Formats: sequence, C-alpha cells, structure tokens
Amino acid sequence: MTKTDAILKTKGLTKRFDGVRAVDDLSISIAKGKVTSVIGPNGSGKTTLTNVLSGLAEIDGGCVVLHGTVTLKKIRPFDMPSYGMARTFQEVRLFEQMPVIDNVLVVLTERSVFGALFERHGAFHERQAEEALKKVGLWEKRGGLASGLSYGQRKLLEIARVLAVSAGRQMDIIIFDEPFAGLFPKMVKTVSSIIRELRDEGRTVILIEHNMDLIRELSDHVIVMDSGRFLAEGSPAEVLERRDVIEAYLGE
Amino acid sequence: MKKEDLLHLKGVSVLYGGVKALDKVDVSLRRGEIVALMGPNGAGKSTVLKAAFGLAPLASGQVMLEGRPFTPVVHEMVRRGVVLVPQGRRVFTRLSIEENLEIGAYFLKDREETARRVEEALAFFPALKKKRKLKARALSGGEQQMLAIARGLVAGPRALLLDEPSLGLSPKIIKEVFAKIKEINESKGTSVMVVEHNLKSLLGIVDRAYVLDKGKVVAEETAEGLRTSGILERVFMGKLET
Amino acid sequence: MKKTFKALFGVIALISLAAGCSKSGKEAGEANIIRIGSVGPLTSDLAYIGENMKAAVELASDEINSAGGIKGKKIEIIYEDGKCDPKEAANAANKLINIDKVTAIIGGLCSSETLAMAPLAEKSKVILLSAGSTNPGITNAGDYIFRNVPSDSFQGVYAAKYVRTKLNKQRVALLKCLSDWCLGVNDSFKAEFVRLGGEIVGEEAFPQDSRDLRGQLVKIKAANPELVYFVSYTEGTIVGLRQMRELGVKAPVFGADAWSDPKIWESVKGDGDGAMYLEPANKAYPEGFVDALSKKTGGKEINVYAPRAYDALKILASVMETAGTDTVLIKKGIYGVADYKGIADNYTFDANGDIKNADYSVREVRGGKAAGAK
Amino acid sequence: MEILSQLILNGVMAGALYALMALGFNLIYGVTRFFNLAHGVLAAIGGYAFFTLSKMLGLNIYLSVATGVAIAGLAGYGFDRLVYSKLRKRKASNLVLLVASLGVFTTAQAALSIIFTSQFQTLSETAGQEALSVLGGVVTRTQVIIIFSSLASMLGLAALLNGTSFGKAVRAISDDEEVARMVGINTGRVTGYVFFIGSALAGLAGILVGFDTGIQPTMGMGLLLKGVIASIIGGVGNIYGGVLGAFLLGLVENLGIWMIPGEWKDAVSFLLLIVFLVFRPQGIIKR
Amino acid sequence: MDYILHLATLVIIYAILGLSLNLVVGYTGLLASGHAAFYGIGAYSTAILTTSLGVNFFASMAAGIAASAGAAFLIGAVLSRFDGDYYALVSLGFNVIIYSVFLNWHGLTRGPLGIPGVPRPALFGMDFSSGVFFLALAACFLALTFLAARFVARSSFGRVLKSIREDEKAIQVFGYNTVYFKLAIFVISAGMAAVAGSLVASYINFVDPSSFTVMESVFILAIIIFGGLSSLKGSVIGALVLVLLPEALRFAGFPQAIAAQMRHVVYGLFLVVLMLYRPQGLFGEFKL
Repeated sequence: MTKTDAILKTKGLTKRFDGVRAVDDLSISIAKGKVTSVIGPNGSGKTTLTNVLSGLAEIDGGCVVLHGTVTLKKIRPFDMPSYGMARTFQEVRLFEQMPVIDNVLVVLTERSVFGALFERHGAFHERQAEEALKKVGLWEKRGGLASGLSYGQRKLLEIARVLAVSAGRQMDIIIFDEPFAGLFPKMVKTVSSIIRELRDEGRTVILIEHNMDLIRELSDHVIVMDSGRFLAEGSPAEVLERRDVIEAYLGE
Repeated sequence: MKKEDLLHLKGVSVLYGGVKALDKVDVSLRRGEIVALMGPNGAGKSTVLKAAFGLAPLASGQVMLEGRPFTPVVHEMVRRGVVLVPQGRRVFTRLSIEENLEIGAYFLKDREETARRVEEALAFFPALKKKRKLKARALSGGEQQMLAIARGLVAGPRALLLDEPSLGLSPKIIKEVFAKIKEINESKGTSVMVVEHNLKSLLGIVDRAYVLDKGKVVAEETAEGLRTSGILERVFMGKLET
Repeated sequence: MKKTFKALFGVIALISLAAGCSKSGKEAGEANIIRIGSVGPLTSDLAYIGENMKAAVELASDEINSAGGIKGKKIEIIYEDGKCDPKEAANAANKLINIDKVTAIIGGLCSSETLAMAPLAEKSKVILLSAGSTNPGITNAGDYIFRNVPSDSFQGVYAAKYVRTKLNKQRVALLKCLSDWCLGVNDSFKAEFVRLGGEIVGEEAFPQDSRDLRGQLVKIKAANPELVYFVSYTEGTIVGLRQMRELGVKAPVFGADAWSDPKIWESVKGDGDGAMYLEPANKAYPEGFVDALSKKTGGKEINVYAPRAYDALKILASVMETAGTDTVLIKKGIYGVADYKGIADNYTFDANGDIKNADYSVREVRGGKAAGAK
Repeated sequence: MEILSQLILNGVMAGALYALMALGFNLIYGVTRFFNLAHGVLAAIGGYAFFTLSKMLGLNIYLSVATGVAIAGLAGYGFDRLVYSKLRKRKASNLVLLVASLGVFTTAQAALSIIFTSQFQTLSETAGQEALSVLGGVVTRTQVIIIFSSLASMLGLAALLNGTSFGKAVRAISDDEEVARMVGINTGRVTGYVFFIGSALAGLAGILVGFDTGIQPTMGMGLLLKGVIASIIGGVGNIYGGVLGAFLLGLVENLGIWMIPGEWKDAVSFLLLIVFLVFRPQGIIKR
Repeated sequence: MDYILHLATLVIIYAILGLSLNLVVGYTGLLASGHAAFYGIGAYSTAILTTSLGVNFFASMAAGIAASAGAAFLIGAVLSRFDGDYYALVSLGFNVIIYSVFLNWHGLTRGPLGIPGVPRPALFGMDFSSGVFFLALAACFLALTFLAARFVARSSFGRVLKSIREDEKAIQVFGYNTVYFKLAIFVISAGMAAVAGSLVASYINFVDPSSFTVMESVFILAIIIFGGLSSLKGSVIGALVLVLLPEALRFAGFPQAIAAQMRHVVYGLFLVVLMLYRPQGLFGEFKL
C-alpha cells in the first residue's frame, strides 16, 4: 500500500481515561476503497478509537489526517458527515421511542435548522429509507417503535441508518463497530453482503470485529491493536497466523 | 448433581430484551477447584456469573448453593460466601484502599476481625500495602484490579467469581494476578470461577473449563483436555460448532 | 386535530350543561334569597387577613338574617378564594356572577383581585364593594365599583404630616414590602414628606414573602435616619421589628394601618415597644362585636379590614332595604350614602365610589400593647 | 467598617441555614442522583412538628427539637419508601424522580396548610434577645446556636461518613451503587437511612429558621432552592463543598445588597448559580 | 353561560401554553421549568404597549412575540449547554430572574401595582370585548398555534428534535449541530407562549407579576405531563382537565378554606401517581 491511497491516517493518536491509555500513540492508516478490520482482545482500545474518530471522545494527543490533506486535532461529532464519515455503534444507539422508519429518515434531513424546518422533499428521502430498510429486511417493521425490535433487528436498523445516509451522499468512510455480535446466521449473511457491496461501490469500510471467520472472509487488510497500541497489520491470512497476535488474544 | 458441587446453575436461561443470552446452561463449581468459562465475545460467559449472583433475572432454571436451590439476591451473596469481582476494575475510586478493603467485609460487624482480614489481604498484595491510605483513583489499572480481588478476599468467600480479571492489564501483571488467584485457591481452598479471554494464562491454574458459544455450553474440558484438544485455537478462530 | 376539538367542545358543552342545571336548580324555589359573593385570599400569603374578613362578613350576615333579612328575604353569602391573584379572582367573580347570580360582591382584599373583577362586575352590573383594596387605581375602575376603605394616598399623606410636623422628624428612611398596598402607601408618604421639606435618607424594599430583612436593615441603620417608616403586613412586620432590635436600629419606627393586628404585638413582645402606627379613626369597636367575631375566628386577632368588611355588608343591606335587589338602584343608593355610622368609620361615598373622609388616629406600642399616642 | 462586618455576619448566618439544607440535599443527591425537590417541604415539616410539640402541646423544648427533627427524618424516609424507592426499582430516569418529588412537595405543602393554616408562626419566645457584639457587628443567641448547629451537623455528618461502617457504605453507594450491592450492602436500606438523615437535617434547618424568623407552610421552596444552589456552586455530591457553597451564597447575597437593592436578592442567587454552571460547572470542590 | 365562556377562554390560553411547552419538553426532552417567564413577557408587552402607547392589540402581540423570542434566544444560548436536571434548574432560575424584573422594574411594569385597564382587542371595527367574540379570537389563536406546533412537530426539524431527546450524541454523529436545534425550538416555544400572554393580559384587563411565578411554570408543566408528552392533543386535553378541575372542585362542597389547598393536593398526587403508573401521561408517546 502506498501512502497516497490512505484515506484516513492517525498519527500518534492518544486518548486517556482516568490515567489509563485507552488509545496510546497509535499511528495507522486506512486504505481507500478497502475493508480494513481492526481487531484486538477486549479492552485493546478499538471502540475508543472509533469514538475518537467520530468526535465522541476528545483527542488527547496526536492527530487524524483525512485524504492525506486535512489534519484534525479536534473532531466535533456533527462534523462527521462533512468529513465523509458515518458509523454504527457497538452498544446500539437507536432513537428508541421513535418509529423504525423515522430512525432512518431523521438522518437524511437538512442539517441546518431552517432547512429542516421547511424541508418538504419527503418522497425522495422515503425512497432512500425504504431501500435501506428493505436491504436489512426491516421494511415490514417500519411503523413500529424501534424499542420494540429484537436485539438483532436493532443492530440491523443501525446499519440501515448508515446505509441510507451514505446512499445519497458521498460517505466515503463507514465504520462498523461490531456489527455481527449477537446476530443470527441469516442476519450475519445480510450484513456481510452489505459490507461487500459498500466496498464494491468504492467506499472505505473500517470494521471492528471479533469473529475471525468473518474477518478472514470480509477484510482486505487487518490491523491488530493491543492495550491501545498498534501491534501488527497485514492481510488477514498472515496476521491471523502471527504468533504475537495469537498471544495477544490467548495470552502467553 | 455431584456432592462436591458448591455452586450449580441448573438449566439456566437468561433473556435480555427478548434475546436469549443464556440458553439452558448447566455449569457447576466444585469445592476447591478453579473453573474457567471461555468462549467468543457475546457467548454469555459473564452472564453466567451474573445469573449466579442475582444480577441477571432467570427466565428459567435454578441456582443451587451446596445442593439447595435458592434465589440469588445481590446484596446477600457475600454473606452466603459467594463473591463476584466484576469486570473493569470497579473499585470505589473516592475511597481509600483501606476503606475499599473494609467495605469488602461489610457484613462482618466485628471490627477486629475485619482489621485482621484487611491486613491479611494487604499482606497478599504488597503493592497495595504501601499505598493503603491513598484514594483508589490514584492506583494504576493493575493495582485497581488487584484491589478489586483483594476486596473480594476480605469477605472470606467460599466461591470467588472473577469476571475478566486480566482486562486491560499488561502481561506481567496478568501473570502476577493469576499467580495470586492460584495461591488463594491453594492456601484457603477457595473455589474460583473465572471468565477469561486470556486463555493461555489460565492453562497453568485451571482444573476444568466450560466453553460457551451463543449462550450455550458447547464443551466441557479438563485441564489436560484444554492443552491437547486444540479447543483454545478453535475458540480464538471462532470455529466452534453450535 | 378534529378529534381534539371535538373532545374540547364536547367537554365544554358538558360542563355548560352541568352548570346550567345547577343554576336552574338553584333558582327554582329560592326566590326568597338574596345571594352575595365574597372574594378574598383564603389561601396564599394573605390568607390570614382573608379568613378574618370572611368571619366578619359571616357575622354581619348572621345578624341581618336573624333580624328578619332584607325586606323579608334572607341573604346567602358565597365565599370564593381570590388568592390575591388576578386570574383567580376573575375566575371567582365569573362563577359568582354567572352561576350564582349574585347581586353584589364584597371584595377583594388585594387590589389585584379587585382590579381584575372590576370589568366583570361593571359589565354585568353587579355591585363590587371592596373593604380592603386601597390602590388608587380603583377610584376609576367603574361605576359599580365601590370601596369602604380609604385609598392609600390618605394614609400616606396623614402619616407624612404627622411625622414631619407633630414628631418633627427631618431625616426618614423607608422600608416597604413589595406589594401593591405597601408601594401605594409608601409612595404617597414619600411624596408628601418630601413636599413638607423632609428628607428621605434611605429606601429599601423586600419581597412580600421574604423573612430576612437584615441586609436592608443594615443599610437603613447606616443611613442613620431619625425615623423609619415601615410599611408591611403582619409577617414582614414581625420579623422586621425583631431584626431591627437585634441589629440595634435605634430610630423610632412608624407603621401603617396593617399593624393594628394584635398578633404582631403578641409575637414581637417587647421588641415592638416605641413603635407607632396609624389606625383609621374609629371609635373603639363595640364590646359585642369583638366578642362575636372572636367566637367566629376562634382567636383574638381582629385585623384592620375585618370591621370594614362587616360594615360593607351592613351598608349594602341598608341600601337594599330601600332599593331592593335592582343593582342600578343599589348603585344609586350607595352613591347617596352619607355619614353612615359603621363600627370602623363614618362613611360618605364620593362620586367615584371612594369614601370621602379619612380620619386616622396614631397608636403607640408600650409594654407590648398598642394604645393611643400621647 | 461596622456595616461591612455586619453584612458579613448576616451572610454567615444565612449561609449556616443554607448549609444545613445543602448538607441534607447533597447527602441524598450523592446516593440517589436525583434532585429531590421535596427536600424543601421537610424543613417545613420539621418546623411544624416542633411547633405542635412545643407550643401546642407544651413539651420540653429540647425534646421537641429532637422529636421534630426525627419526624422530619421519618417523613423523608416515608417519601422514599412510598414513592422514590419504587421508582428506582423500576429504573426510572432522574427526570421522572424529579417530577415525582415535585408532586410529593406540592401535596405535603398543601397538607401542611390545611392542618396548620397558612398563618405565620414564630417559634422563639424570647423577646429583645441580648445581642452579642462581634467585630463591630451583632449576632443574637439564636444565631449563634444556628451557626453552631450547622457546623456541628457538618462535623457530625463528616464523622458519620468517614468513621463508621454505615458511612463507608453511604460513600460506597455514592461511588458505585451496583458494586456496593455486590459487596453485600443492602443499598435500598442504606438509601432509606440516608433519606432519614438528610431529611432530619432539613427538619433541623426548618426549626432553626422558625427560631430565627418564623415558619409558614410555603417556607420550603425558597430554602430548598438556596440549598440546591449552594450544593451546586459548592460541588454537588460533596458535603464540604455544599457547606462552602452555602456560606459563599450567603455572603454574596448579603454583600450584594450593599450594591444592589434588596429586592433583587433571589435574582442574584440564581445569577450566581448560572455563572457557576457556565464557568465552573463542577463547583468549588470537585467530587 | 358567561362562566362557561370564561372557562373556555382560560382553557384555550393554557392549551396554547401547553402546546408551546410540549415542543421543548415533550419533543426535545428538555425539562424547561420557566415557561411562565415568556408567558409573562407576552402579557407585559401587550399591557404596556396598549395602555401607555395605545398600540393596537395585534401589533402588541407581535411585539410580545418578538420580545419573548429575543429573550428566549439569549436565555437559550446559556441553557443549551445543559441537559437533564441542570436544564430544569437553570430554566427555573431564569424564571425567578425574569419574575424579579417584573416585580422590580417599576418604571416599566409598575411592579406589584400591576397594570390595570388593558383593553380588549379591536380589528377592522370588530370589537372583541364581548365574551363570545374574545373566545372566538382566542380559539383562532389556539388553532394557529396548534397548526404551527403540528407543522414543527411533523417537519424534518421535529424529527430531529425527537432524536435529540432519544440520544443527542447519536444524532450529532450524523451531522446535526444539536445546540442550534435546541435553541431554535426554545425560541419558537417562547414566541408561542407570548401569544397566550397577550391574550390573558387583554382578557383579564389586568397584569401583575403574581401570575408569572415559578409555580405557574410548574402548573403548565403539570398540564403537559398529565396530557402527555410529545402529544399535541394531550396538551389541549391536559389544559382542559387541569383548568376545569379546580373549578369543578368549587362545586364539590369542600370547606372553603380547604378547597384551594385540596387543589394542590390533587395536583401533587396526580404527578406522583402519574410518575408511578403512567409516566407518559394520558396521550403521551414519550416517557421522561
């Protein structure tokens, strides 16, 4: 991988919580148009990394470089789309007391107050939402509240939300934080095909995942973290055979 | 059910928001042994501990203590001799180390006995002894984890349930922590049930292990079996057959 | 939305039906009754005054009815709570006028109550006779609006003259609560006092429900006045006088007519000694009145407005004795009242429905009891 | 100079009362994490309990104070058992608890008005108290007692929290309720006791206010707001912070009168709160 | 009949207040406890402009809306930093501050003396001083407010508000600077409250500070919590029930001294029971 394909890079990125370095001097780069998996044992800082990238956790040190040109030392959450990023959450964050369809529609509206207040192109958005919901198989459930969905369906709704928002706009980087955890095999298939499609559309996918089979199957590149630090990277096959990686997972 | 069973979860199911986190799980902890719960993320390992401790409501099944069924109520478990050391170094950060330990023996009304046990626990973890007057928030992650375990020890448990004690600790500390766990087990005869992803560290100390996947027990192995069957690699690679 | 409005109008219709029924039920067979409303604060801060006035009105109506009523008709008083809140008073007046079909309303105490009720009474041609609202604004509130209590300006002017000329004080500090009445009295005092060549060396206010006046008093003490003119209701007065004593404010204190409440002097004990205040110049209340009212309230306290409330109903009754229940005639009758001898005052109404004369006497507190000033 | 010291003394006095409210409020907040608006009415309950016992039934004054305080404590304990603990069990949000406590407040205050009428009552019998002169200002015996009680309560509470196993349990719950349960603390029961103690402190404040000025059923809201403001500017959930905040609030209010007319006092205290929340949201002492 | 007209008018005024507050509390999930401040600004604007400057009622209402929205903009800029309990407390604090202004800025508001003689509106020779006409006028404003509130609630903007209520961080990640949304709805809500204020000033013909206390804000909150958060219909029904309830109690035969306090007891118990058994209110879609 040459430097020019890197759509997102971190340089010495650091995030501390109460003296614990959840992300510690991390320098990685994510290739454009590929599926890059970030793996590592529990507590290795993967989710913190996604939170830092999406502005939910402040950067304590280092920076993030986008498209090789934009250097960010501070990321505000609502700037995410303007950087071309969208994400799902590990601990499913839906708008519980809203209908399923509104959970998708809401992310499609105008971002400005006045724009949203007077916006009236519902049909276009509804098509986008419909498409996204159909893709994850939740179209039939569109009228019910999100809180009424099962765990797996809730995860799928999160994914639909990201799909819808990226469909109309140029969302280049999509972060999936453990999208498969707790899903039934059929749903797993749906999600992995969605991820593949996204990549085929030329988007960059950052995948946080534990299931090694899925990682092997889906990812072009794997980055391993341990204790907040960079441990290894490479193709899935070579990384998953590495002694130090296995040890990081299983202990010495 | 065997006689030597101290704690026994019998056909336990737990529902989280309509999803089965545990599905008719049968797990037991015998006197004096160290049992590990293994499996991929979301397999339901921690939920087993929670179910035994009253933190997760049982949808079906029973928890038995020394052969008698009972309903676990969280704040009564310590008195019954069952202690849970939760995941994530949860110590009382605004209390001093000494106070953290004293709280561990909250149910004891005997001050002298409490003090004796605190000293004993501190003797067990010399790193904490030096800092006994400090607030727990001043400790490093590893020290906090030791404090959490030490706090559990002060209660003098017959069964010690440890949820991911190595999480976020450096390999050296992990070794130390597991050595201590083994020491406790041997010196006091305390039975230990431990949820752990750091499987290799456990190899030297566990007597038995359950492998869980998607809320079900998929295998039960002896210490010997763990070493030879290759189950650990299968857990890591996610190649468990359900 | 349609449903909402349907529901809304449905409920309104239901209530109007209920109200209509109760109204017609009352009218039937009760032709021998004259209904009169009474509005005042029965809850809220000033409830203690309102309760006292209510007892006085009750006493008056008992007396009238036991003496055979008015032209053979008994009077029935309906008491509503005005809470010293304009909206509440408007609610009460509306209910009294439209449901109970009262001929007259005695009330309110607070000027905010009276001012809010005035347009309703005026429109429906119902007599509104206040025994307690002293705000100058009421003077022009309407044709049917009367009061048998002097406007604030009388008492402020009287006090200012007394302090300036009789007591010969030059430098005075003002302490007042934040209510319409306090402000009214205070402002008229201030204007007159300055006109007479006096000097206001300090002016402090406190919210009506404030019970810590120490800050204000420290400032007044620092201004070193020769006298403090202190306008407040019972509670504020009790804490104010005590805190003055604590802080060593040595200047004599002069108060307004609300201080005729004996509760003040019982509560502050010796701390009130030397305090002076104005009281409407009334002959001593007749023995029987004091006893009868005490029996109604279960306590000894008789605040300044209670006798006026009693008088208000009596005035009304005497007018109705000749004018009947036609409110136009009653109105005319009240304008014609001259030198009516009540127990609190001798009343003559002017063309605005205010009372003409306002005579005061100064009381002084000695040994925990109020007495006529030397 | 004399004025300044008097204003400072006044501030300290006001602060002592606010401190009592803040102590109880903070203690309860630390354990339950919700804004207990009903805390205010407990001051009135304490005051009226004392009034009934001492003035109406003629009980000994010290016994009346003790019983009055205990009655306020029991009332607070009762509110917790009847309402809050049920909501907590249901994992209701803070806002639900806040609204429920508003309901409790309204009901209890109206009940007091019905039982005791809205009349203002003074509790102290002594007239013309001899005032002590301090640094050119004066304080009365009652006020000395108030300051003393307030400081004694703070020290007593500190001793209870730091020296006893109950205190440790309370601090453990404030720190991490779930783990406190895991180590064997019956957190529901301890929380109930905390309600008792915190409410008793509010009751004491109510009685002292009654001695200093007087009591009314509606006295609670004002006292509560001062207590809450004091807690927040001092550092919510920290008992020393609450006391510091209370004295700061008392001083600012009373010294502020020097510059601003007294009628703006309430506005000044809320401005102080807003300034703190904007510029130092963690309060003077961070938890 | 006049009594019924009177009550209907009051119900309408409180329904407007409920609708406007529900946009902030029910839809956006912010426990604003200072609504009476904006209600008061509307009332005082009309009272001052119509009595001392002789301005037409409708113009004074427009001015009131502007003044209220302006104040809300400044207050909201501070408030938007907070959420949860702190939002409730700070908004209550602003209510106290604005109440203090009503009470103490004698030059403008006449303080506790209040402003008497506020006229009823007249438009194109139409005189609304009769009860029926005023009721009709008030009903028109209720309808307008209802439509406006519905427009806001059903717009994309309204959907974003709900998502802020549900999970502010999550919606931020999708590119919404939620501070602006919170501020905007606060300003809109304050403007609507001013409409109710103008109506009440002109209807009662008298304005004084006692109508705009914190307790009044709490009453408006009770209306929407009872009627149902995030339900426009609920706001109207809530106003209907809570305004009429105390009037009904007048006929209930409580002893007079207790009747008004009983009303408080009933409110208080209402709140407690609601929180215990139906935290979303009668028609609510959203639980606090």
